[in-house]
Amino acid sequence: MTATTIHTRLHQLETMLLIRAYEEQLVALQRQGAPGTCTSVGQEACAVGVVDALEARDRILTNHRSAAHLLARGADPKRLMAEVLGRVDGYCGGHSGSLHISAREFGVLLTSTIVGAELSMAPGVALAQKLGQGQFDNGSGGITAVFFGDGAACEGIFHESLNLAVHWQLPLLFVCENNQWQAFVHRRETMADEAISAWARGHGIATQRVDGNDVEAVHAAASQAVAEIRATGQPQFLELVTYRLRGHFEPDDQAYVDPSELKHWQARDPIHTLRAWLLDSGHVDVATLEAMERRVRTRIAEAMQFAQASAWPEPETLTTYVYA
Amino acid sequence: MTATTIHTRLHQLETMLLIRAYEEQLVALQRQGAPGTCTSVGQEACAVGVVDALEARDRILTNHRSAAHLLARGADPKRLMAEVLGRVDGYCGGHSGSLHISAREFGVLLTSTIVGAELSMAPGVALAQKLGQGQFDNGSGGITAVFFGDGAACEGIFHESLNLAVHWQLPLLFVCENNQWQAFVHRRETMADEAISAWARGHGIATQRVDGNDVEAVHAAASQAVAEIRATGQPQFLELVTYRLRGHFEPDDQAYVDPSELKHWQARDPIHTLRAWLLDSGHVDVATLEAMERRVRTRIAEAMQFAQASAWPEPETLTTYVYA
Amino acid sequence: MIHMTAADAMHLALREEMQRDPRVLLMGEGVATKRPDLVRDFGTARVRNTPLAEAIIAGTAVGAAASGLRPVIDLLFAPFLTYAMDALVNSAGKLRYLSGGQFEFPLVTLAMTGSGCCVCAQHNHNLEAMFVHAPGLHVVMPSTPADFKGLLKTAIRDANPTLFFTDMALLYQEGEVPEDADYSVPLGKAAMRRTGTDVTLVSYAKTVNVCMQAAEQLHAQGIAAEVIDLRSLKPLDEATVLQSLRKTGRLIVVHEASGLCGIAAEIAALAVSQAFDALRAPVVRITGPDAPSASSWALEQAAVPQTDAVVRAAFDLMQDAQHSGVAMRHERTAANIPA
Amino acid sequence: MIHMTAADAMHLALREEMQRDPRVLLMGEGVATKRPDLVRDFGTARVRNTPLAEAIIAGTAVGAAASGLRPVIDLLFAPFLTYAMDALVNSAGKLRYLSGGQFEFPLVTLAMTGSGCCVCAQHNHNLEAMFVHAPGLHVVMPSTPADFKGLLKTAIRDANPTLFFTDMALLYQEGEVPEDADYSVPLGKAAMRRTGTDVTLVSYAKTVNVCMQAAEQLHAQGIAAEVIDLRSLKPLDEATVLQSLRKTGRLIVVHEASGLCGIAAEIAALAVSQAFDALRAPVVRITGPDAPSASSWALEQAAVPQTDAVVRAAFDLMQDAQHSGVAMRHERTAANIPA
Ligand SMILES: Cc1ncc(C[n+]2csc(CCOP(=O)(O)OP(=O)(O)O)c2C)c(N)n1
Ligand SMILES: Cc1ncc(C[n+]2csc(CCOP(=O)(O)OP(=O)(O)O)c2C)c(N)n1
Ligand SMILES: [Mg+2]
Ligand SMILES: [Mg+2]
Repeated sequence: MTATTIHTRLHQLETMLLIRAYEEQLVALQRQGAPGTCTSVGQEACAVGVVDALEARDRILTNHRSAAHLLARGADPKRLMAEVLGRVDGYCGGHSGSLHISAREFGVLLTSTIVGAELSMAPGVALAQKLGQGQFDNGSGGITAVFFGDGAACEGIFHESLNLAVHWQLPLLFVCENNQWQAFVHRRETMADEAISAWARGHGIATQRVDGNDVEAVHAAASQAVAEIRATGQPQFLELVTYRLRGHFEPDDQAYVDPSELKHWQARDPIHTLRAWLLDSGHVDVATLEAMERRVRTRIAEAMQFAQASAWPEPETLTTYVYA
Repeated sequence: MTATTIHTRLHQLETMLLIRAYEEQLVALQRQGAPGTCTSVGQEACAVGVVDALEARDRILTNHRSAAHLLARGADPKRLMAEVLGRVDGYCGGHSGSLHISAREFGVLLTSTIVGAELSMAPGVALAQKLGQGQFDNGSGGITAVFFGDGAACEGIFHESLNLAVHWQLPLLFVCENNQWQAFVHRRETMADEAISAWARGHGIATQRVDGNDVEAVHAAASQAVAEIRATGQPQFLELVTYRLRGHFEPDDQAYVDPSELKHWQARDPIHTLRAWLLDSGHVDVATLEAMERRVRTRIAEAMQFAQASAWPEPETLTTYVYA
Repeated sequence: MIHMTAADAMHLALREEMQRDPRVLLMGEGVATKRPDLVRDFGTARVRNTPLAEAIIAGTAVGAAASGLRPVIDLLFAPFLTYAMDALVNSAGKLRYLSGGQFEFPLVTLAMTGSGCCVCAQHNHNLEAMFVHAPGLHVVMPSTPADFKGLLKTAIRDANPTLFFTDMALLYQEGEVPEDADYSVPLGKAAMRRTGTDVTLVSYAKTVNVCMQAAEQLHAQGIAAEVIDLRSLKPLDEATVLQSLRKTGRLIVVHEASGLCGIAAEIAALAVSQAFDALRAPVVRITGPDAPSASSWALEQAAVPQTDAVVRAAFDLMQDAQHSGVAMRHERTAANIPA
Repeated sequence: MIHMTAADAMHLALREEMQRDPRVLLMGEGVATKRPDLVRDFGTARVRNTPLAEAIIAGTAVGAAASGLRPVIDLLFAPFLTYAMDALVNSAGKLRYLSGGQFEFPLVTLAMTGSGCCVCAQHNHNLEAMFVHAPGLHVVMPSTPADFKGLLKTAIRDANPTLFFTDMALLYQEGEVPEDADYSVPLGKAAMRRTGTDVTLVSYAKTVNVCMQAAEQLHAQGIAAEVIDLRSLKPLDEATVLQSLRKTGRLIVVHEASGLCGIAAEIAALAVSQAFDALRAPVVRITGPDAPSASSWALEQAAVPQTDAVVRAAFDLMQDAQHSGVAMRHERTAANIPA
C-alpha cells in the first residue's frame, strides 16, 4: 500500500464526508420548511470513485440525485445550497432548485429530473466532443459520463441511448447506480433480473459490474473504462451495485422498506467501510479523521450561512432566461 | 412427407399468393392515384407461418405493413381494399385507410402506424387475457401476437414492452420481422449487431431466430413458441430474418437499395421457394398451382370491384366515432 | 357528507369504483406501495406497481382498455406525460375513430401539477391545454374535495380516455364529500361557485380560490362577481359561461397555466364569437407567464395569478364600461410584480 | 429570384446554412438517404441517418446544442413528435431557464403535417399549438417557398429551439425564392398578403391560400378583405393583427388545426382583450374539427376549411355590423358539409 494510495483514499473519504454532511444538512433544512431533496446518502462511493477518474475536459450529466456528483466534481457547497434554497447566488440563480442543477464551469451540464432525460441528452454531448466542433468543447478529446439509476434503465430511452452510443461510437461512459430503489418501488418489482448489465451486454457494449460501496473498486473500474473510451472511441458501461440508505425524497419515512435489507446495507455504509479501512491500514489515526470531519462540518456550516444570507431572485427576473 | 403436410403447404401457398396479388393490386391502384401503401411483398411467409400457428381466441396487433397479417387471419380482401380506398365498406368505415386497419371480428386489434405503438399496446391486451376479466376476452386462455419490424426494435418502447412482458409474465408473442430496412435506412445504419434477438436475450426471454422466408421454419418456430406461452404463461420472442422486396411505401423507386443485395433476396422469394418445393415434392402438379393462381386473381378482381363500387363515407360522419 | 382532503376523496373514489366494477385496474410507479389497503382488498392483480416507464404504462392501459378493462394509471407529475404522449394522443385519442368505432378506450390518467411546492418545471407544468387541443380525450381538473371524488368516479365510468389533473396544492385541502357511492359529477358541467351580476370570473383548480377571494374583496367594494369553476375542461361547459356573460357582460379568465393557446384563450374566443353582443368590456386573461416554473419560492409565487390582480382587473373593467379603449395587457402574468 | 418548390427552398436553406456555419448538423431517419448531395458536400459526420428512435434523435440534438452545435433534426411527421416530447418540451424548452441561462439550445426540429395526402391521423395532426403553449420554444409554419427558405434559415440561426412545421401539400407548390444566401425572414413578423379595409382574414400555412381565394371572391362582391399570413406562430406578430383589426373591425381566423385551444383561439383572445373597441362583429374561427384526420378522401376534404366557408363568414360579418346578436357557431368545422 503506497503513500499515494493512502493519500488518495483520504481525499476520497473527505469528499464522501462532505457529501454526507451536505445531504444531512439539507435533510435538517427540509424539516424546517425548505424544499425537499433526493439525497445520495449511501451512494457517495459511486460519485467519488467515478468523478475522480475524470478530467477537467470531460463532461458530466446527472439527475435528481446529483449533489454527490457535483460535490465530487468540486462544486462549491455554498452555491449548491443557495440553489437548493432558491437564492440568487445558486449555480442557476435559484431557478433550478435541487433537481436540475448544472454548473457549466465544472462541465456538469444538462441535469434533468425527468428520469431518463440525462440518457437522452448524453449522446449529443459526446457527439459534440467527438466532432470537436462545439464552441464549448473545441475538440479537447474529452469524454462524457452520464449518471443514472436502475429506474432510468427501465425507461425506453435507455435502450435508444445505448444503441446510438454504440452504433455511433461515442465517447460516452454510462454509469448506472443500481441502488435497488426506484422511488417507492423496489427494483425487484420492476425487472426480472437483478442486474442492469444484462441489458447493456445485449448491446455489445463493454460492461463492468462492481460493488458501488467500495470506492476503490469503483475508481479502478471507472479509470479503466475511461482509459478504454479514450483509446478506442467506444462507449463503456459501468453498473455500480449500491443502496439508497435514506428515503426517495425528504421527507420519507421508508415505511415500505424491508428493515432487514436496510440493515444489511447500513452495515456496508461506504463511508464507514472506508474509514475503518484507513484506520486498519495503520497509516491514519483517529485524530486525522476527526480533524477531517471538523473541516467538513465547517464548510457545510459556512455554506448554510452563505445560502441563507443570499438574496431571493427579484420577481422581475421571472421570465429572464426563457428565450435567448 | 405426409399428405397433411402437402395440404398445409398448399394452403399456405394460396394465402401467400393472395397476399402478393392483393399488394400488387394496390401498387397498380396507387399508380392510378389511390393512396400509397406499405406492401409486405417478400414477407408473406412470416405472416402466414405465424398466423397459422394461432387460434381464434388469440389476438393480433400489427403495424403499417399489416395486409399480410390481416389476410392470413382470414380478413376479406374486399373490405380491406374498400378500407384502403377510403370507402364506407372498409373494416373501419374508411377512417383508417391502409395504415391502421383493425378488424375486431378476427381479433386483429389496435393496428398503429406509429412505429412501436403496437409494442406499447400489446402488453395491455395480453394482460386482459391473463386476467380473464376483459369483456372482449372472457378468460379464454388466448395469447397475443404482436408483429413489428427491426425499426420498431430501435424505439425505446421495445425495451419497455419486453421488460413488462417478461416481468409480468404476459402471454405475449413478440414477432420481429427483420426485413433489413427501416423506411429509407438500412438496418446496418441503425444498429451494431445484425440480429434483434441479442437485445431480446438481454431480457431473458426465450428467443428464436429463423429464416423468415421459409414458411415451414416460421410455422414450426411459431407453433413451438405459442405452445410454450400457453404452457408457461411466459412471453416468447421470434425474430424472422427476411427482406422487404419492394420500396418502403408506394411509390418508391428503391434507388437507394444495393442492387446485389436485392438480387440476393429476390432469389430467395418465399413464394417461389415454396412453389418450387411443392413441385419438387412430386405431389403437386403445375395445373393445380395454376388453378390456385386463377382463384386468387379472381378474388382480387372481385375485391377491386367491390371496393370501387363502395360508397364514400358521408361527410356528416366526419366526427362520428371520435367520442363514445 | 364526510370531511376529508382531496387526496382522501380521490382514494375513496378509486376504492368505490374498484369495488363496483371488477374491470377497474390501478397501475403506476408506486400505486401499490402508496395504497396498501387497495392491494389488500383488491389484490396485486388489480393494483400494480409498474416499472419506471410511462410510455409502456400508458400503452398497456390503452391495450387493456381496448380489451374491456378499465385501467386507471397514475403517471405522477404532469411533465412525465410527455413520455406517454404517443399512447395518449395517437393511440387513446385516435384509435377509436380510426377503427371506425370498433374499440373504446375507457382509461383514466392521473397527473399532478401546480405551484406551491417549489418542485420546478419538470414536476410542475400546467399542460392540460395540450390535451384539450388533442382530439378524442376528456380532460378534468377539479378544485374541491367533493369534485375530486365525483369527477374521478365519472372519469372511471366514462367510455373515453380521460386526463385527470390534480393541482398539487389542493390535495391536502379539506372539504365536505358526499359519502354516497353513487355520487358522481357529470363531465362537461361547470360549477357556479358564486353568483353576481357585474363581472364573470372563470377559472379552474387552485385559482378558483383566487377568484373566490377576489369576489369577496370586490363585494366589499360594491362589485358583484360571478365565479365559475370549469372543472371539466373538455367537454367544456360553454353554455354556463355564455349565460353568465350575457348577464354580466364582463369576463376575466384566470388560470395558472400559461396563456398562449391556453384555456383562457379558448374561453375568450368563445365569448367573442358567441356572446359578442353581450360583451361590455375587453376580456382579460390572467394567467401564468410564458416561462417554465422556477424552483425558487420567490419566482414561483411571482408566476401565480394573485387575488389582487383579479380585483384590479375587475375594477378596470367596470371603469372601462364605455369601451374607453385602454389597451389592456392580455396576459397579466406575474401579476404581483409591480408593472 | 429562382422559381422553385418549397421542398427545394428548404433544401437550399439547409445547404446554405451548412455552408455558412460548420456547427450546423443534420440528423434524422433517412436524411442522408434523401439528401445525398449534402452528404457529398458536408460529409457523413454532419449529415447523419439515425436509428428509428425519435426520442434519442431529439435528445441528442438537445445535448449537441447545449455543447455548441446547431443541429437540425427531421422527425418526419408531426404525430411522431409525441415520442420526442420530453426532449423538446422538458429539455429544450426548459433547461435554458432552469440553468439560469448557462446553456442555449439552438436546434431546429422539422415535421410535416396537413391534409391533402390521405395519410390519416397518425401522420397528419396539426399540433403546432401544443408547442406554442409550451414555454421556451419558437414555432414557425410557412406558406410560400420564399418563406420556407427564409424562415428555415432564421430558425437555424436562432439561439432558441424552433419547431419548423411543413404543411405537406405545400411542399411541391412553386414560387419565387431569393437566391441571396443572406436572405432570411425574421421570426415574429407576419406577412400581409393582401390589404383590405372590411375584414381581416388571419391564417398560416396551407389555409393562407384558402383566405387568398376567399378574398378574391369577396373582392368581386365588393368586400375588401385583408389577408395576414402569421407564418411565425411563436413569437406571434400581435401588432400586425391588431393594426389590421383596428382598420377593419372584423376578424376571421382560419386554420386546419382543430379549434380548441388552437392558434385561432389565441388570436381571438388577443383581439377581444386588446382591440375590443375596434371590433365591430363577432370573431369567427374556421378550423378543423375536434376529430382525428381520417384517411378517406371524402372525410379528409370535409375536415379542411374551405374557401366558401370563409366567404360566407365574411358576408355574415358584414351583415352583422349592428351586432345583430346572431350567435355564430364558433367552430365552422367541416364547413363544406351542409349544416
Ligand atoms: C419520467 C419520470 N418518471 C417518474 C419520475 C419520479 N421519480 C423521480 S426519481 C424516481 C426514481 C428513479 O429511480 P432511479 O432511476 O433508480 O434513481 P434513484 O432515485 O434510485 O437514484 C422517480 C420514479 C420522474 N422524475 N421522471
Ligand atoms: C414513430 C414513427 N417514426 C417514423 C415513422 C415513419 N416510418 C414508417 S414505417 C418506417 C420504417 C419502419 O421500419 P420497421 O419497423 O423495420 O418496419 P418495416 O417498415 O421494415 O416493416 C418508418 C421510419 C413512423 N411511422 N412512426
Ligand atoms: Mg434506483
Ligand atoms: Mg424493417
